[in-house]
Amino acid sequence: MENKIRRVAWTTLILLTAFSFWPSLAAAAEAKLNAGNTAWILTSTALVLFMTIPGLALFYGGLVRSKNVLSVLMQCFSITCLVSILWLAYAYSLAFSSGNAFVGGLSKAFFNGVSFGSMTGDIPETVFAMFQLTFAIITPALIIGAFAERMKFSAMFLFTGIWLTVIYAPVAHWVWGGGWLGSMGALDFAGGTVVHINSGVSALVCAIVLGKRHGFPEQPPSPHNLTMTVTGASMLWVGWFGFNAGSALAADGAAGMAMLVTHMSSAAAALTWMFIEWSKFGKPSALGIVTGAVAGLVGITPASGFVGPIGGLVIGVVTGFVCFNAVGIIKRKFQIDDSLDVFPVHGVGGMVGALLTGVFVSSGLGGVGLAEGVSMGSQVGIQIVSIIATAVYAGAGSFIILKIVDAMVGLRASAEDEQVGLDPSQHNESGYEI
Amino acid sequence: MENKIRRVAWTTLILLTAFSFWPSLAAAAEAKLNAGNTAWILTSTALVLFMTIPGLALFYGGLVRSKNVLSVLMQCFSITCLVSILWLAYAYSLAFSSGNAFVGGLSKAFFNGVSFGSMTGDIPETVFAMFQLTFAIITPALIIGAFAERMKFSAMFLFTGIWLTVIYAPVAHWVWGGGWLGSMGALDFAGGTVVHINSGVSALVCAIVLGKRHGFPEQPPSPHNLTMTVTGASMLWVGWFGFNAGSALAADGAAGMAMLVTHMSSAAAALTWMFIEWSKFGKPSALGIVTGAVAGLVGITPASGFVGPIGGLVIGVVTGFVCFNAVGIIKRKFQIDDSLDVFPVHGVGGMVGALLTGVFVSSGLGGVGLAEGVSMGSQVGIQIVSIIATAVYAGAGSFIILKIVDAMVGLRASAEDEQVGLDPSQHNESGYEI
Amino acid sequence: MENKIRRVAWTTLILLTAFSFWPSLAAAAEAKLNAGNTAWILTSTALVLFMTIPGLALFYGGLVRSKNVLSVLMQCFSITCLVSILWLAYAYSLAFSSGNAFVGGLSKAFFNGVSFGSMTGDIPETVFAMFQLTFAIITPALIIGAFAERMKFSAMFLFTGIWLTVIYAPVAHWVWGGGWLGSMGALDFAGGTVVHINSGVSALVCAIVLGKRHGFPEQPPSPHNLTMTVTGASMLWVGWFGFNAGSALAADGAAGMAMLVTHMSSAAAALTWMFIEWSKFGKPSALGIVTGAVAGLVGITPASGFVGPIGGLVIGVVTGFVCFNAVGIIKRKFQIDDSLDVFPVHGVGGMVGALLTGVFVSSGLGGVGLAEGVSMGSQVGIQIVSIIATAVYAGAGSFIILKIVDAMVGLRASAEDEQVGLDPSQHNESGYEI
Amino acid sequence: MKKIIAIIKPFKLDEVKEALGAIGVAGMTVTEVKGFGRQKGHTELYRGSEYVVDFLPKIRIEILAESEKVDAIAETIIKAANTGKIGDGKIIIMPVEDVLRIRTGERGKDAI
Amino acid sequence: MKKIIAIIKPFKLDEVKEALGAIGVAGMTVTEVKGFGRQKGHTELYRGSEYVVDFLPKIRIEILAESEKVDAIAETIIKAANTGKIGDGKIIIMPVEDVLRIRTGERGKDAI
Amino acid sequence: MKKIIAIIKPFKLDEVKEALGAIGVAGMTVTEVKGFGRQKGHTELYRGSEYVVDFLPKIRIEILAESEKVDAIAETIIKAANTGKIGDGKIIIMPVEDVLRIRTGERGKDAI
Ligand SMILES: Nc1ncnc2c1ncn2[C@@H]1O[C@H](COP(=O)(O)OP(=O)(O)O)[C@@H](O)[C@H]1O
Ligand SMILES: Nc1ncnc2c1ncn2[C@@H]1O[C@H](COP(=O)(O)OP(=O)(O)O)[C@@H](O)[C@H]1O
Ligand SMILES: Nc1ncnc2c1ncn2[C@@H]1O[C@H](COP(=O)(O)OP(=O)(O)O)[C@@H](O)[C@H]1O
Repeated sequence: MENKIRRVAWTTLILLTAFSFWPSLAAAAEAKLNAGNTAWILTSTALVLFMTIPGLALFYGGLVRSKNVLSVLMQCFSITCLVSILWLAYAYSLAFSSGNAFVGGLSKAFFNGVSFGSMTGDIPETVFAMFQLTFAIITPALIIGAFAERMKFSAMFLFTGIWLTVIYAPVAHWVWGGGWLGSMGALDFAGGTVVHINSGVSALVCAIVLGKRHGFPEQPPSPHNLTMTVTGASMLWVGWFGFNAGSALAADGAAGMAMLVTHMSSAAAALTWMFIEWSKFGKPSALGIVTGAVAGLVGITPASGFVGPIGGLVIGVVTGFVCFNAVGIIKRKFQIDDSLDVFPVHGVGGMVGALLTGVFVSSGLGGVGLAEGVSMGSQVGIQIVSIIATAVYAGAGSFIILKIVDAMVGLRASAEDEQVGLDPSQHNESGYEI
Repeated sequence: MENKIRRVAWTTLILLTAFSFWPSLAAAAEAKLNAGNTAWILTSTALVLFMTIPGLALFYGGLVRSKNVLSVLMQCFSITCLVSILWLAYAYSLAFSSGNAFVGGLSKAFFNGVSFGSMTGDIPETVFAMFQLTFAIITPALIIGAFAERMKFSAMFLFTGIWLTVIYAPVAHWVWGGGWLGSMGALDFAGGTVVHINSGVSALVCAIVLGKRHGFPEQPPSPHNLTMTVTGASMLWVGWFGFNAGSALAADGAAGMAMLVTHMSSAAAALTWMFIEWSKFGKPSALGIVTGAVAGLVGITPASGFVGPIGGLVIGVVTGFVCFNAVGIIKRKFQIDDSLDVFPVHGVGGMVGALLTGVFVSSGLGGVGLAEGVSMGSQVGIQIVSIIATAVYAGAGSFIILKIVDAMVGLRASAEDEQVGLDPSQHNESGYEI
Repeated sequence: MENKIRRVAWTTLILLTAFSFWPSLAAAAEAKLNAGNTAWILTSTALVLFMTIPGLALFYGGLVRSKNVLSVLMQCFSITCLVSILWLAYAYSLAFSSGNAFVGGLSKAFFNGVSFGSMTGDIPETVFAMFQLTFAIITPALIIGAFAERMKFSAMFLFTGIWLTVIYAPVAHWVWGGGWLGSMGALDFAGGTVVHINSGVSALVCAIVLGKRHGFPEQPPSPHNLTMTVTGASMLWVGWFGFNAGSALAADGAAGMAMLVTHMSSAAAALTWMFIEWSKFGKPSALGIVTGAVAGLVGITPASGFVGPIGGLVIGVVTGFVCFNAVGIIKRKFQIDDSLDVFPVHGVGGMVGALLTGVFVSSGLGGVGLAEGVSMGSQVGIQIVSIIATAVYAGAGSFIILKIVDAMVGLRASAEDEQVGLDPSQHNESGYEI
Repeated sequence: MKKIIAIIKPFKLDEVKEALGAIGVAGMTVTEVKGFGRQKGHTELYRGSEYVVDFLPKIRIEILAESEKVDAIAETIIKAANTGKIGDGKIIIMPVEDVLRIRTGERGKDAI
Repeated sequence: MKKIIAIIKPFKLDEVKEALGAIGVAGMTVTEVKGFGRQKGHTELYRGSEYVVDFLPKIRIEILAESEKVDAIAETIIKAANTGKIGDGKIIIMPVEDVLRIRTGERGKDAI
Repeated sequence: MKKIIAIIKPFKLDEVKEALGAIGVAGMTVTEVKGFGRQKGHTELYRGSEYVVDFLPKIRIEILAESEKVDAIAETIIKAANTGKIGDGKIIIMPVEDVLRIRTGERGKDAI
């Protein structure tokens, strides 16, 4: 039984890769549409879009001061729009059409050849492309947490456009589009490298290049509305079911197990964070528990289709613990003003998860099992290569993009604009008039 | 391939019409239930209800002053309840049971004959009826934006009940229930005429008949909570996936393409609006981008199952551009106090979309293709007829209903009630005590 | 036709019971996976989790004073996490594995034997277990409304853990896991007894044992943000589609009818509450209509898969009416400070629904029909037994648990902590800094 | 130099502001406050019960003015804010020892 | 005619209001403010770090009263608002030159 | 005994607070207010139209101080809150008759 499932999982992976390589062929084959699987991926697409707008927008928006809340919401929303149009124009093609080991081609630019009848596996290609788009949206949206409250809107917009093109699309191709990491056997079920390490490391570089906010680190952080943040975190959790269980591209046992381990990892990481705070400060906080939950969701992302319940539990506990400490190290030790802790939560959490995926995929630990002839050691090795490759590429690439954007329009809002707030200074608006 | 899809789309349309005409027969035929399709329409129903409560309620609620926020939420919520009960009692029957070209009959009043086993195509009739109900809910709920901050609750409630009965149910029948517009070949996949033109024109009439709010247009508008509005707009976007892709009544390639073009139109219209503001005022606003997104969603609604990616893109850009200008014309040129711009966004957006559907349905432009023997010119002609018919019927009908309701209970809250706010004056409550 | 459906419904019930009894056997049988059904239950799981976080959290959070809002959100969130881990560890096993008539065994502790390929009926067991987990989460989360604004976080946390173990898991086993109530023929489609009576009666006991808040009943209640409450109620409504229609464990006619009657009951109860207020006080309130809607959702829960549209309508009206009066009786007559009215809405609403299920299940009234050889009288008798058994067990059990927790850590926050607010005193945080 | 505090009904703010502008009052500082007085609080509904809420939302306007303008200002406010109904509010006139403009350091009436 | 300003802890508002009502104080105006003083701000948690928040929420009550009632009012407030712990707040007594009732135009003590 | 009211730009609060702390001002009470003056309100966008919003967010600081410290305090505030741009705000100095500490009942300068 387990064996069969493992085979199914691997076959899916291979098929997916194959379809991405020879998409016209795939369409030609006219695999029979599975309405159940299609229904679930349509739903998952809605869930993952929901993660960014309004989920992430609220999660982040509540953490900034009220004079900057609209700027955060606006950044999430405009990234959603911009990435969608670029996806249509060429980014989907770069990520998922046939190309080389590094990047896809332009054969599907402007969704050329993607018609009502095109299929990816047993779901319509339109559904696959939309589902993947929601991942391409949330990844740059995660980065904005690093430069919140001080980046110019124009710079953010330019950065996102370039970043999607030269960082996201290739990295997605490496792992899921038939590129070298996938071929090497790197396991990333739902985006530990592509989404979280990618955005987390880029975020760190952004935070360093943009520099600290006025008042950091003397002034205490002042989240203006934690109810908004808890609401956003809850939406992220629910939406993540689509993110991870949707990545099975089917409504089956793999999807079910992915949802289960996703949920358990989140719960475990949240409680881990809560108990650390409780024992360290005598009180557990709402922001703490939701941050832990998000960390747990990040950690399980690469592993979600590969590990069993115990794997989910352990990954949650470990990610919660490591991310808790990472936040402190970045903020207090290195005094880097990664405003909303994107690197310690997404970057570090993604790395922990990618590593542990190599361990808990083992059937002895309840996972689907390692591929034929691959030892745990070599799988972990492959995972490390994929972590390093993604981190280096994203980090160096983001640095160069930031320099280019700086030269073009300037990265930072003026000191006065920052002090008055980005809402009035960048958008001529204010969040509240209550 | 394209041909096959086109045939499927048309057959679906015809079948749908047929089933509405002879529902008992349809039930008798006992088409085999497709669980995948049913799963997707169950989900879509949840998504579309989510659009009204809380989506639209928040979108609108954030735009009014805080003393009126609960009145907006309450109106959305009570419309949801009232329309549901009327739907059960007779409105579903009027819209979707066998009748004449103008309106259905009462054979399904109180869901007579709708049992656990009744089918509409390959989904349960209960699911079809629930899905359609969520459309009947959001349509009058859209109208409240026109008379926000000044209409009596009792008048709003009465107006909605009568409007649903004599405007919505017949117009839905015309287009989707076997009525004359559908028979004529008018294309309205998900409600450009039935939902958006219908509500938009009625809204305009409401705004004119009720007259301006105290202080219009001298006082600047004062949205009390734009974070609420952005949240609501995000929910509308996500929910619209159910609205448009659900209108395929299946989890298939048509649904996938509908979701794709819906998303692209929204993104394109949002960016269009943003860039107009940016170039005109030097700054893009959060309210602007979300308003553009909603306009794009409206524009693609009638076209969603008929056009391809490029159609979606173009419809988005055009709708964004036209609606941006329409808002200014209504508000500044004609000085009509359509409080939350229902007509320029939904009415005008729906008209643009309905028109362009007749163009981009063409297979040459990536659509499913025009029906056999129908030229683009004649299809556009049919679309124009459907726009005019709906607009005239909704406009004249709404005017008469308003006059009747005015005679019965009076339309406007007293000047003092308006000044104090509708929350305390109509509901003995206040939104915030923070 | 009706007959067939009735058979299907009963068979489902029986199968479900059977599968719970002999799960390994069920897995061995390897029923063919139905992707459509699986898609819908995956979706339903997301919807029901969404009910607790953020739905219920916002619904409750808006009703407390702003100094306590995070404590409510935090309680909902931490219950979600705690219950999930206990579910994984042993609670799923206690509720749904083979055992005796009173409680299941530990054969599935730590999801032992629940693998990628395990099935429950035609959906993966992981999906079934996750779906059921979301019910186990919301039930104790409902209780917190009773002791809001005054219970220590530590006490709440301990109480929840013990309560889940000794109250929820057994009662779920009684009804759905192969226990004595299910065997007796008690009808509870989606949790009238297991969820609502169970939590409602426990809530009442909590309110009594903890005692009144400072200022009750002289000080008027002061919900700090009714927009939050209306938002939460809307999310509850939408999520409840997953709760009730998901309980069909399939995307079929039973699910469709369950969604329909759920919606109609909610709408009917909401309007009932609204009209009572309107006639009694001259004005209908937003809080009133949403409270009515929730009452209607509670009332239909046990009945949802068994009754037809008219049953839904009547159950809604009756529940709305009874709950309205119950709130007054508890608060003003008995002066019990059940802060957010958990007992009168969930306890009483659940009882009304459980009773009426025995009536409207009758095929003469549009239901699926009584089981062979069972008269309406005897079915109502069985329903009464299940109500009393659940109420007595939950009430007495909760009382004992509270006494134990009191001895361990003390139940109530100190008077000063209560006055300052639970947010600063329990969590070192404050909700808003606007 | 005096300070005039006016406590008015919220919806009268715009009218008062305009009326003051018309007589050349260039500046003011406004605070949202809650008022308690003879005007009875409104009733609020809460799940089938009515409660009286004591406090009413009011607007507090603070105006610095030269002594000789005080009467005109008070009169103007009364005219603009008056509805004739209980709860219209109060005007308070208080002595001020000095005023400074932060931007320039100017003192006294030059600072207003 | 005096103006009394009391800065108190928020949860004491109801008690103060009632106590003042008992001695016949019919009206007051209340503002939510943030206080800074000897009472140390509380610590807040933020993702694994503790921060001290300087400002504490306080309630500011403004009461107009005839001069002879001032002492009784101050005493009443002290009694009702006192917890004995640091941060209980202050009472400030200030001179007032005149008071007007907007509704009637009445001046002086008739206006209170 | 005097009361000093300073109306400043919101983002200057921290600097003012610190500067005052440095000269030994131990307490203050802060209110969020809206200001209206020579500084023109900013424009806001609303669906393709620009509107001028008259009122600007300001911070109002209330400080009780012994008379002899008033000048130092005013000077300190001016230094810290000054940006040289219009709208920097005002400082108002008002007489106070008495101050009481609620916790202890102390009066006068002991109460500050
Ligand atoms: N003694 C007082 N001290 C301070 N403020 C007062 C006093 N009396 C009334 N007010 C303020 O004036 C407002 C209006 O007073 P009220 O007695 O209700 O009516 P009126 O203004 O018609 O006399 C109150 O809401 C309160 O804000
Ligand atoms: N010099 C001052 N000027 C204005 N307000 C003050 C002053 N000192 C204290 N306050 C106000 O009084 C409150 C309580 O003062 P604090 O020094 O903390 O304790 P206590 O009232 O016991 O002396 C402060 O939070 C602040 O609002
Ligand atoms: N006459 C006045 N009375 C009370 N407050 C005033 C007055 N004039 C100005 N203010 C307050 O001071 C703030 C700044 O005043 P403004 O005239 O804009 O610039 P400046 O401080 O440079 O003179 C205003 O926003 C308002 O809050």
